[in-house]
Amino acid sequence: MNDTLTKKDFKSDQEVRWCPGCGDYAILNVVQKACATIGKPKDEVVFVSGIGCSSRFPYYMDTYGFHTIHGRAPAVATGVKTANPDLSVWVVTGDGDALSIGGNHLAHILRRNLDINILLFNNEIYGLTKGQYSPTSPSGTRTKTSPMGSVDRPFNPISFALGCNATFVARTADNNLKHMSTVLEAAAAHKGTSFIEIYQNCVIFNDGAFEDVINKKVRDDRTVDLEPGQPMIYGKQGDKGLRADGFNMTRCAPEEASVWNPGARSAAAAFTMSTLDQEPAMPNPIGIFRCVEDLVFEDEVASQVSSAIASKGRGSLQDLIYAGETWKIE
Amino acid sequence: MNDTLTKKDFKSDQEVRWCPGCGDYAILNVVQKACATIGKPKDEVVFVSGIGCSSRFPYYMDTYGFHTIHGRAPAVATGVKTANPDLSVWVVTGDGDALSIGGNHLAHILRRNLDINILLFNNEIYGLTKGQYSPTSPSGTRTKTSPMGSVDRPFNPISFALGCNATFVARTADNNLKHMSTVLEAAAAHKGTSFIEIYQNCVIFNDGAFEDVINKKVRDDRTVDLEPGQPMIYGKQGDKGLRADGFNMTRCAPEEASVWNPGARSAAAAFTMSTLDQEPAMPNPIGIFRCVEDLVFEDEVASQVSSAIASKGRGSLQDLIYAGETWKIE
Amino acid sequence: MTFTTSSGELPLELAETVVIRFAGDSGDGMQLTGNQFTTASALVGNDLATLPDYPAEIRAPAGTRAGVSGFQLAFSSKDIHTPGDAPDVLVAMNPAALAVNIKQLKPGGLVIANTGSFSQQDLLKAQCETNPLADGSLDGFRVIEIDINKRVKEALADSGLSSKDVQRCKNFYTLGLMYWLYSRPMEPTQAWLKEKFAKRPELAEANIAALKAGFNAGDIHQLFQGRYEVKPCTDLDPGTYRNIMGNPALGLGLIAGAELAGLELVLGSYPITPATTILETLAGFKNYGVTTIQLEDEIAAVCAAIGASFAGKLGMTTTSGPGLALKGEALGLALMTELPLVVVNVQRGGPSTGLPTKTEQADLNQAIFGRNGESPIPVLACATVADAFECAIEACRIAVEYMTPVILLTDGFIANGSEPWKLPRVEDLPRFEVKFHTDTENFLPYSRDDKGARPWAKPGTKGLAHRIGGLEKEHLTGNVCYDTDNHEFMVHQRRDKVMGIRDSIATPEVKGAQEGPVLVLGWGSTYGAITEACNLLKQDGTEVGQMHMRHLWPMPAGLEEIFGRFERVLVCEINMGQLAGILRSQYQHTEFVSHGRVLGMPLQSHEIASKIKSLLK
Amino acid sequence: MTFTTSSGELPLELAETVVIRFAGDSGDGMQLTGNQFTTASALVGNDLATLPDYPAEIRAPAGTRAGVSGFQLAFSSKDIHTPGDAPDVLVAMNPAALAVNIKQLKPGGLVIANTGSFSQQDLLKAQCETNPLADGSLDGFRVIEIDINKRVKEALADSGLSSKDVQRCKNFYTLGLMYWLYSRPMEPTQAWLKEKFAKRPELAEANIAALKAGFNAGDIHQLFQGRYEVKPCTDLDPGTYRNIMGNPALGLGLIAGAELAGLELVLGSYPITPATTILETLAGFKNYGVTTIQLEDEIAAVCAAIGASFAGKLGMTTTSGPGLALKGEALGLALMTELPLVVVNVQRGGPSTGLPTKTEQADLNQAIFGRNGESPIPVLACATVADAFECAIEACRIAVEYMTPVILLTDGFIANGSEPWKLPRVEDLPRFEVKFHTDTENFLPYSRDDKGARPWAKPGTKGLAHRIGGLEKEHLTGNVCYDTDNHEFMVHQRRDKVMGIRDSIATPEVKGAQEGPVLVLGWGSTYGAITEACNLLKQDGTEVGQMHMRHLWPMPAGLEEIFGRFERVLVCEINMGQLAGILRSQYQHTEFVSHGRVLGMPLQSHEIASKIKSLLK
Ligand SMILES: Cc1ncc(C[n+]2csc(CCOP(=O)(O)OP(=O)(O)O)c2C)c(N)n1
Ligand SMILES: Cc1ncc(C[n+]2csc(CCOP(=O)(O)OP(=O)(O)O)c2C)c(N)n1
Ligand code: SF4
Ligand code: SF4
Ligand SMILES: [Mg+2]
Ligand SMILES: [Mg+2]
Repeated sequence: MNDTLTKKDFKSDQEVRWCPGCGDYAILNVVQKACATIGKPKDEVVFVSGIGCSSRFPYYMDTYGFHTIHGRAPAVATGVKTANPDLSVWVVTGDGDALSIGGNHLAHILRRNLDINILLFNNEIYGLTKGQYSPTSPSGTRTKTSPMGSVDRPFNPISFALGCNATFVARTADNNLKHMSTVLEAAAAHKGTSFIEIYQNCVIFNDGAFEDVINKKVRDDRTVDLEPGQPMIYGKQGDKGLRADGFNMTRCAPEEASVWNPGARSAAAAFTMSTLDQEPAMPNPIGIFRCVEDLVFEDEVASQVSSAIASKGRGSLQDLIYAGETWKIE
Repeated sequence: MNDTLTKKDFKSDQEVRWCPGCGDYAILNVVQKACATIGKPKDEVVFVSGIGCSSRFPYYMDTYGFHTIHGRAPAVATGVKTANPDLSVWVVTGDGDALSIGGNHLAHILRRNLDINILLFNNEIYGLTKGQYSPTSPSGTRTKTSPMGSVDRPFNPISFALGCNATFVARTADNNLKHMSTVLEAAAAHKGTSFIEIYQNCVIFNDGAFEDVINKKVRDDRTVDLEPGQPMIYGKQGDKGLRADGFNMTRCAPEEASVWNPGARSAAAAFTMSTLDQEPAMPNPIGIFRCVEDLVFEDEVASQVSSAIASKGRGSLQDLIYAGETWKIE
Repeated sequence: MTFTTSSGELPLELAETVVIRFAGDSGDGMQLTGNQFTTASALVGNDLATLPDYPAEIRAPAGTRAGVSGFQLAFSSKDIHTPGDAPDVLVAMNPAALAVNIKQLKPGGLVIANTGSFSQQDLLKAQCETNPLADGSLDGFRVIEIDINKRVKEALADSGLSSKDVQRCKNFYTLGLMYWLYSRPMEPTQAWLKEKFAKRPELAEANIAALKAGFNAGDIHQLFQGRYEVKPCTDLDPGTYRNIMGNPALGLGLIAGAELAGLELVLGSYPITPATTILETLAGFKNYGVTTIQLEDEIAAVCAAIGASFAGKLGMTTTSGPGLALKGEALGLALMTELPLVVVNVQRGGPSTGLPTKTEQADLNQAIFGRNGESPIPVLACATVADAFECAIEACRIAVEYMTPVILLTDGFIANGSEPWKLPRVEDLPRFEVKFHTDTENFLPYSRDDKGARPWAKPGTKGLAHRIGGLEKEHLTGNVCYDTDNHEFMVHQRRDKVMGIRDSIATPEVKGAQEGPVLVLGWGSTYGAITEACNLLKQDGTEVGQMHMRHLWPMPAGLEEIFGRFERVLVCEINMGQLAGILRSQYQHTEFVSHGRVLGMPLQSHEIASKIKSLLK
Repeated sequence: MTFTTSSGELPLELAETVVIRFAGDSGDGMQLTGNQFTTASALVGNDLATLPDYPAEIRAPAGTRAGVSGFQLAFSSKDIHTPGDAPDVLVAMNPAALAVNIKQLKPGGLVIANTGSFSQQDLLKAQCETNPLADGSLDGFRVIEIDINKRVKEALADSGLSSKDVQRCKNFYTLGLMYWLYSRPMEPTQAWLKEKFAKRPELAEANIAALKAGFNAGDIHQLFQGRYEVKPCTDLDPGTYRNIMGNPALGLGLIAGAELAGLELVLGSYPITPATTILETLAGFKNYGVTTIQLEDEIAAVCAAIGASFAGKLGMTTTSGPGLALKGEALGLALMTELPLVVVNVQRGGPSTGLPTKTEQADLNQAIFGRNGESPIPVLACATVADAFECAIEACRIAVEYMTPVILLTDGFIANGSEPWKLPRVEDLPRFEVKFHTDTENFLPYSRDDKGARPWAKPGTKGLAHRIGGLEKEHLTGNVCYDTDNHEFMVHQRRDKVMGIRDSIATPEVKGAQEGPVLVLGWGSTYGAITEACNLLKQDGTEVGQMHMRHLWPMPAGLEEIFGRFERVLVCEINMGQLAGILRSQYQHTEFVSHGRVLGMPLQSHEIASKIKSLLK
């Protein structure tokens, strides 16, 4: 812990070039603050991103940064972290970058469970290419490439991550700075891949996409915060609860609410919560869906290397070349 | 229905080139039989595959066939089906083809819900490249590329498909021909993407991978068949049941077993079943995890085209070119 | 077309060609302003050419240099071919716009500066240490200062709009002023505004009021020494015209190409700058039987297109450089399975992500060579906006007549540039109707017709069930075949088929001198700049030969003979000499000199002209 | 090394070079048999070269032509360079093996046929209408018929093994026979069997018994006119040798390269034939600090390698043609971010999936040109199995000294072929230790040293936090920069850096004639065939020049001068003339003649020799 770090330490000298009003600004702010709180020296922190408005993020962090190519940030980050497990590695990506072109790399980093934090800025649109529907856009979204409405059924990023057996899965929103901080810190504390969906507003191409859920006026009633070890209670007055009932989730009085446990071995409960937003009468869960420990890829890789060295001895060039059946010609 | 079709009609003149004893033979047999039963004329059937032992499948079917490139079969099939929705389109793929290089295309075809049947031959190994661990190989699998054991956590194909909001998800095994037929016919009857994981034995590189679950001697006790509308009862004597209990699944007496409903709007129950195999005391579910109706991609695409034609009239070359603000120079 | 003006007393000068650059913040609507001026000029009957230039960010912070968006257009009473090497007039909405663009302005050119956005803070945002309007840095230019912010505010005082909305009308005030200065009609813009803001008539009104205010601002007009008229261009061929940008023109060509093949079109695509607008164009033409699928990535896009072609439609895909890189493997599948496929690559600045909104021609090598194995694919490139339409049709023709993937190259300059397009007569368009194979007698999927094309038998056809794939195919049967002689035979068959396309294409025409010291050769969007350069030389009394290549692979017959008539060939391209390199390997007896620049911009005619001159010495 | 034999009475002839091809079912263990014969021959001290040839299917149905697996080897008392154009001896375990391979056998060559597998049913499976042993189709060859099935059964009658297991020993019976015929020692194979079947000693016993039975089958031996001895090769340089295949040799070179750079190695890879065994090799060397990651696809593999290099290790990736096609976009990222990266491409038959288990050299164009934008990447190729080790080190050197991705080409023939490798002395290996940048004073991520390389500052280094990416970089600072002049400047910087590599490489040596009518030029695995061809001509009294290129991009200095000494240059490659095309574009004053074959096999020396002769006429 380096308690002298402040948010300012994580601000790079580069001019931030998002549109005025873009939700990305708020996220940048919170991440910079969270990094200071987490306290890892900034020279040991790496931000890796793909391509998209959101993926410009690393330029604005005064850490090591890699703005890679579209969709491939998880793969590059896998290389970074495996090569040097001591680094704190963050991936910043968009709904297009992560779930369209990059869906496979995201899926695989989640199953491999490297100790990396992934921030998915979900604005339900391709921002940088000027507003086409994305894999998270609701069916029927009208954009220039879908003038009569999109016909694709969207991904739910949380369900997707759980389907990949991700060990840490959470959701937060760009207008809920305190919540975002809490979630980010929990993610950083988690050993394994942390996947965080952040509802992010694109003022230019998809303004207000999440308003009906996260607007400060309605959010208490329209969202339920999944807090580890807490009963699932929500509502402005804390007057509503959620209870697991067989395969179903039902609304109930706050006293009867089930206690949320993101640490169950099976991701089934978390998955159930992830599909809740399909039910109009139900709140949209935010917070921590899942948080379990499992094998961490880079640790296993490193331990195989060190146990090979321990058992066979560190190889030398001489051993390498002069091995197997050799013979001499004189 | 063409009731004169027989299995032989679907046999091509090409020599089958799998290893003697490979599970692929059994699947080929059942698929040929199922095609005859389904009764779609063979000239209206297309098999599309990627690369792998399993992906040689189309050559052996006397239908139209396309042996494409590694991992891309779902994308090619999307083009085929969108271009001609009248065709019956099948994708044959392996665990490497579908879930390693092709994971993203698989995920997207599942969310788009084209009316295509996908058969994933899961042998938990890369067969054609001579036996490297695959994304479904259990952690610790020793192969030539993982001499000290693989360190990746595997995908569960069923969980993955459900995470992508697939509308039909099922599992069967190469040694259970009757079960496979039933599942295949249900898949063909389903309107939307049908995803079927088939446990398939690779005698050469991963012999017996599923023996402990599907061997005829143990399978009654080690698997539970998810049959729509039936209670979840299993065991040689039909003496065991499964019951949903809050977020958990518990074993119970057969009388108390929950009735399996693959048609629930939320995929949560199906997902719960998909994670059951993590519990040593629990049976491994086979059968139909999910079967729900939803928007079908190619139908929506076609209906937009026809409604555009209906509302604007079928465009002509003259209209196309001489549109917008024009002027004459004389 | 009539218009009134309150400043009739100022002299009306005739001008031949004028080049204006509008520049402001990404949020200032400069592209829109430029496009309106373009439309108005087209309707006046001028020839014109445009060059939009915007940043890779959507809306970088207001007032910064990174956020500057520009739009240059040339309009003329003569036949012109480029948006001009350097603007005559720069309209700068703020200091950043001025700072970024001033170096391109012609010596003695006119600067119209919006002083309303030149506050100390504005200067700071633009990283200007001193005020360029005051520090002498504009010496050598004519500068007209107008506080447009204030003017609009005054003009719309009674509009009832918020002051933010009022300031949004700045660009129409400016447009009005420029309409006055260059004697353009306001009606088309008024009509356009009414349609655009049909649901918010108060905004239409306000913008129209701003437009008129600019047009009628007599006191400002006095600052100018006069106004100009640019007469209709009479050099243009008679016919019906329409103003169009390159990507839409190309999109229309794809639709036409499919129609002329008697097929429906399936476009599989993934958005990428600057290709996206082709997908967007086609998505709007569903009533032409057009299907567009926006896929999860470029690989899926080309694969879906291949699947569609297999199923009997005309599969297409559109992309830009990095996307083409991703499609390489699948293109190999298309050529091995010998299915028709049209691949459009809109080149942008590279390598890697490079300069996404800038133009370049550096994907030629990739298009011709960028796949594993011996994998010949025909490549063509369009020279102008209008040519994009024709080339799209030509690409479709080659694809279906030869059962092959085809790559059509265009670039960011053509994609977003616009020009008057002389509309072709439908009956003059080539027809190449596809006949699907239906004969079940002795069906051999890899037999060949006289062009070397294999039969196209689509699924659903009775009795023709067959299987194709990416493994080497046996001659005639198409079965998987590892035989070595068959492999070599098939490699030759595929090569010969593609080389045979040369029999269906004409030798390009040489313009100007038919022999002599220099032939100037280009491909793609350099056409305009090279043409202007040759015109410049001609005015100086020097005539060189000029040739432009549409078909880059295979190269047309007859080039050897043409090259033989010149001492050397100057190859002009927006890259480091890619075509020059390929030509050298094909025509060893010719001396090729490369003029390659990679500035993210079209080539400049005067630069080409002096390069030619240097070769003539 | 001693051995006994029961057939001492037969004449023992001396042979110089013998070429044997073993052929049987994929399940018959032909690769294993071939490899054992190879090891035994290596230990005898012969020079040797091998050519495995197996189908793309794992184990196609027994007895079919599709299932035939072959292994050819040449062993010699002379210095040899190829596995031979045509075998002297064909061992055919069944009719399919005979049918597939007979056309390559030398006229008058020896066929050893296992009649035990020539039943009517076997013939049917092999699609033989008549029995080739009886129908006269083997006229012109010497045929020895042995019922190996029966022989093994007899030999192992008391082994207690199932008859299936007994039949699995057929190949060792055959091997024993061949050991006898060519006077090889059995001990190494016996030792190998004991180790391999340590857990099932009864199988080791049975196989050894079969081996000995073949070796001692006196009655069969009588069928031969004699047996042969191939003396140790004395042409080989003195030194320590080991027999090795190309892919393992290359893998060792990668490990050595990283070590010589003072770095640890991270290989990101995805299995693909014929590259997989490099990944498999490296996975076995974890105690050298080697990290291998098997990723989800080729794109992830190269991206992980790039990430590893960014983090300060030496990132590498291995693949074959279709995989390289997929990596194109990411290679652009590596070159834009100027990170070291070694990319190994093991070429196979293309295009598309093509002929996965056959060899070809048709990815050269792709390696040099297959990316968007101006994207120069150095390319080199190894000539032999032993050279694979050296080239891997050289690729590492270039990558770290110039901060650049490097593509190393090899092919299926080198990958799976083996030869005696003269082991280098560790102290003779080049060292190019990397010094990471640590100085925080004025750190400029895109400044350059005298080689044009930028500083490598790895994450974790205090005070050097910086950001890189695929957008165009500003000179020195590395900030994102859309400035046009900077773009052109950087394009030139990247080009000049790569072209500058030529200062660190030697001009290739010309062997044989130093001037004259023909220089024979090759690259990659054609080295052996070209060398043999030149030797053949020399025996005929004709000497031509021979040159082999390791560095294909940039090309070394001095070639112009060399080419100038010859009337023409014959370029031999397993493709349709790719290097010839590139050379033509680089050296316009030289006449290049292309000898390109694409048979999925190494070039044949006699064919090259006659091509040279035709040029000498
Ligand atoms: C290979 C490739 N394909 C396509 C693109 C174009 N592209 C850039 S960003 C983007 C989508 C961005 O969407 P998202 O990830 O949601 O980010 P946002 O801009 O919304 O933050 C696309 C399609 C590209 N840069 N590279
Ligand atoms: C682009 C590309 N990368 C890699 C390969 C090599 N390859 C062929 S099949 C395969 C994996 C096959 O595994 P799976 O899909 O499980 O099929 P199986 O052989 O087990 O049926 C791989 C890696 C390839 N053909 N193409
Ligand atoms: S386009 Fe949207 S997501 Fe991109 S910077 Fe602007 S507001 Fe943000
Ligand atoms: S390698 Fe395995 S999967 Fe492939 S054909 Fe043989 S047994 Fe079947
Ligand atoms: Mg987005
Ligand atoms: Mg498999």
